[in-house]
Amino acid sequence: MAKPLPFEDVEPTAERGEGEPALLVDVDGFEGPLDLLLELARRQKVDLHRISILALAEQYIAFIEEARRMRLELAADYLVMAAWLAYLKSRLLLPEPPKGEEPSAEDLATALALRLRRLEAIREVAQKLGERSLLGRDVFARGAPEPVIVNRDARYEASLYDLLKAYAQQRQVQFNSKVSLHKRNVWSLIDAREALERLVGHLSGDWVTLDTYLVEFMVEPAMRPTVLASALSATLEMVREGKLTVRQDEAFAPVWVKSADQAETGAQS
Amino acid sequence: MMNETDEIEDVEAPEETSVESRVPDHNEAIRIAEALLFASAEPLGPEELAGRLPEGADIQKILEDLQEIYALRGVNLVRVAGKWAFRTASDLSFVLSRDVVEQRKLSRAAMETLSIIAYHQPVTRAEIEEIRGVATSKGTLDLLLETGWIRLRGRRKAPGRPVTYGTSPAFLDHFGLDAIEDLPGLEELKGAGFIEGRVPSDMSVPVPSDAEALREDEDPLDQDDLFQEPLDMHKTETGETGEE
Amino acid sequence: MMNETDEIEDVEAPEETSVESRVPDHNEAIRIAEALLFASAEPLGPEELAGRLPEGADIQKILEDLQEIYALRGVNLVRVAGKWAFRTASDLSFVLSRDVVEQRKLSRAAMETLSIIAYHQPVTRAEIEEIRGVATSKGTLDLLLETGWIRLRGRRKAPGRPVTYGTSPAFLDHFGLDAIEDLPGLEELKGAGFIEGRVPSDMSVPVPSDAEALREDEDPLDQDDLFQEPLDMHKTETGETGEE
Repeated sequence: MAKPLPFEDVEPTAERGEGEPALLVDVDGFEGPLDLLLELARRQKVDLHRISILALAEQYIAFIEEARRMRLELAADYLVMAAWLAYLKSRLLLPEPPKGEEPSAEDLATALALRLRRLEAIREVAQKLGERSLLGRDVFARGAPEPVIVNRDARYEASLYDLLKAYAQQRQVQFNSKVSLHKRNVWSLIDAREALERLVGHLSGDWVTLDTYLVEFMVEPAMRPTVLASALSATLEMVREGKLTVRQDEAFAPVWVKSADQAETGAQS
Repeated sequence: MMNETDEIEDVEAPEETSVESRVPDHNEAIRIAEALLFASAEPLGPEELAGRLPEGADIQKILEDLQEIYALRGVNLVRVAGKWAFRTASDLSFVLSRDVVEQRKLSRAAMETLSIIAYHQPVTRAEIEEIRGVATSKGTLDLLLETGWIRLRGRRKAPGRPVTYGTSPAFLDHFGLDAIEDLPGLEELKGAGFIEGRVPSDMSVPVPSDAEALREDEDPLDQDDLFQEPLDMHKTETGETGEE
Repeated sequence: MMNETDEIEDVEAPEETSVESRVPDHNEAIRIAEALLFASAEPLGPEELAGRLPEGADIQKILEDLQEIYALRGVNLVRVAGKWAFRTASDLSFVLSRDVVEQRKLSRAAMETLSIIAYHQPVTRAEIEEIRGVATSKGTLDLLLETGWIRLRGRRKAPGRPVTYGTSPAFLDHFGLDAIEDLPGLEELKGAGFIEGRVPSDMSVPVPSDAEALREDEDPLDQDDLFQEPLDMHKTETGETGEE
């Protein structure tokens, strides 16, 4: 059975001429058993209307036997057709039994002949179709189409709501950022470090709460967080350097500091 | 105010279009149609043309005139798939085919399958196989779908709900057919009884039919089908679906 | 050949040359050239055509004849870069273009910029940036100019003479405002829930003004400014300019 290659790059497999016995076993050239039958029928050189199905069946069976003798691989459907034709042949040769459920041998033969004619007919129109002036083979479309230019005119959409929301949001962000910029007075880490180093100079080994010392730097109440945060950071740093000792008795309790024992009191002040 | 709106209806009336007065417009309309058709590689339908032509242009006449003007030229105006297109004259294929980059020829099996689909549509794979007496490889149908010449139509209302195949407008275009009824040898096939309408004859549905509308015995495709065959889909619909 | 080229000037004179004998071939050659030019994706040069035309065809004459045949048609044979191609007649270019109106939403950046222009006009780009806290891209202002909602007003009497922006009547029209003063003020914005939380007492929303007349601190635009904004221009004129 021919491999169903969708496209063939070569010319269709050799036209099967008559009287070339070698072709008789060239199963590869056929598109299935029906195609083979049609080819055999054509060789009877009679109108398909008057074909002898009996003769055709015998030829087909002979063909298949020859092919098998030559140990050609045959697709199952060729064998199925051979078996069916053998059955049809026997029924055609034997006297018809009285009318039963099954269709008569004559009916079966006629149906087969009809199928062959139908296949032949579609083959003919397929050929006619292929012989038409095909686009891209015989006739050609515009080679350089000039596409319709689409001028996109953007019409922008925006609602008053969107406009007001956009404005209000920006202004609100602006208010907020301005508020903090104006009011925030930051006590930087450097400030804190300097102040603490001065403090260490005054300490004489006694524990002092950090808060009491820091009060003077809290110029306004709002500065308390920044002063505390920076002072604590600076304190911890100085503890790490061994200049201060720090202690807190419990969470949220005042933080006590004193100069470390071996502290060199730094000549900063 | 209200009673003055009557005027609106009369606005279009004055143009009685006696042909005489129309001539210059007609020539201009011909030129426009000519430019549109000439510029396009794809066939254009009368509706598409109408949208671009001056109001009230006689499209039928314009197309007839254009067809006549070009009848003997190296480029002809032809009707394909119910639309119009300029195509090189078919008798000149000998000069032009040299350009063709290794045109791949459909195999006999594919050509037969395509013909069966064309003449027997809507048709199922089993019916194709019945006619050819051999199994149809998936590859053949896939390839035909890829050419854009066939399409999945729907599903037959029958056990197993097999998919039905039919041809597309691209098929008509490629084979230079105006309508599916123009298939060569169609009448002979019908006459010989080889094309049996599965639809009762009183329904006057033409056999074969490549109409968009499904037949009585067809169901629409399932949602899944649309994704199984992206190749087919993006031929018929504009993008969206078959894109991965 | 050379001394016969004089003919070119009286192309229309009844062809006296031994045309008679040449006619059938010449017409056929014209048809072939016509088909070749139609189907070719690229313009064709005389040599390329010569390779396809019947031996001894007078290419020059063929092209001249073709050009004449198509001179008044909707499609013309034109010479491009020494080669030949069919092109839609230039007076019909309009049929090959279509206007599509696309609805687009303004980006957030554009919306913010627009709102600042609306409230703070006349306002310079630097002032807009100060309020938004980010740089405003040229694209955003161009786009707003394209919408037709903002306009260049003048130039601020200040170092660098920056351009001042304001809104146009189209802005009022689009946002359904009777006058720019109808834009809600701070209290109204708060009342409507656009602004939440505390608002510092020293902050306010300006009362905008889109009056035609320039303000004290504005100079008229320079002559050049009017041509700097092609986007704005082709709103008012019909196409032509903005084509690339």
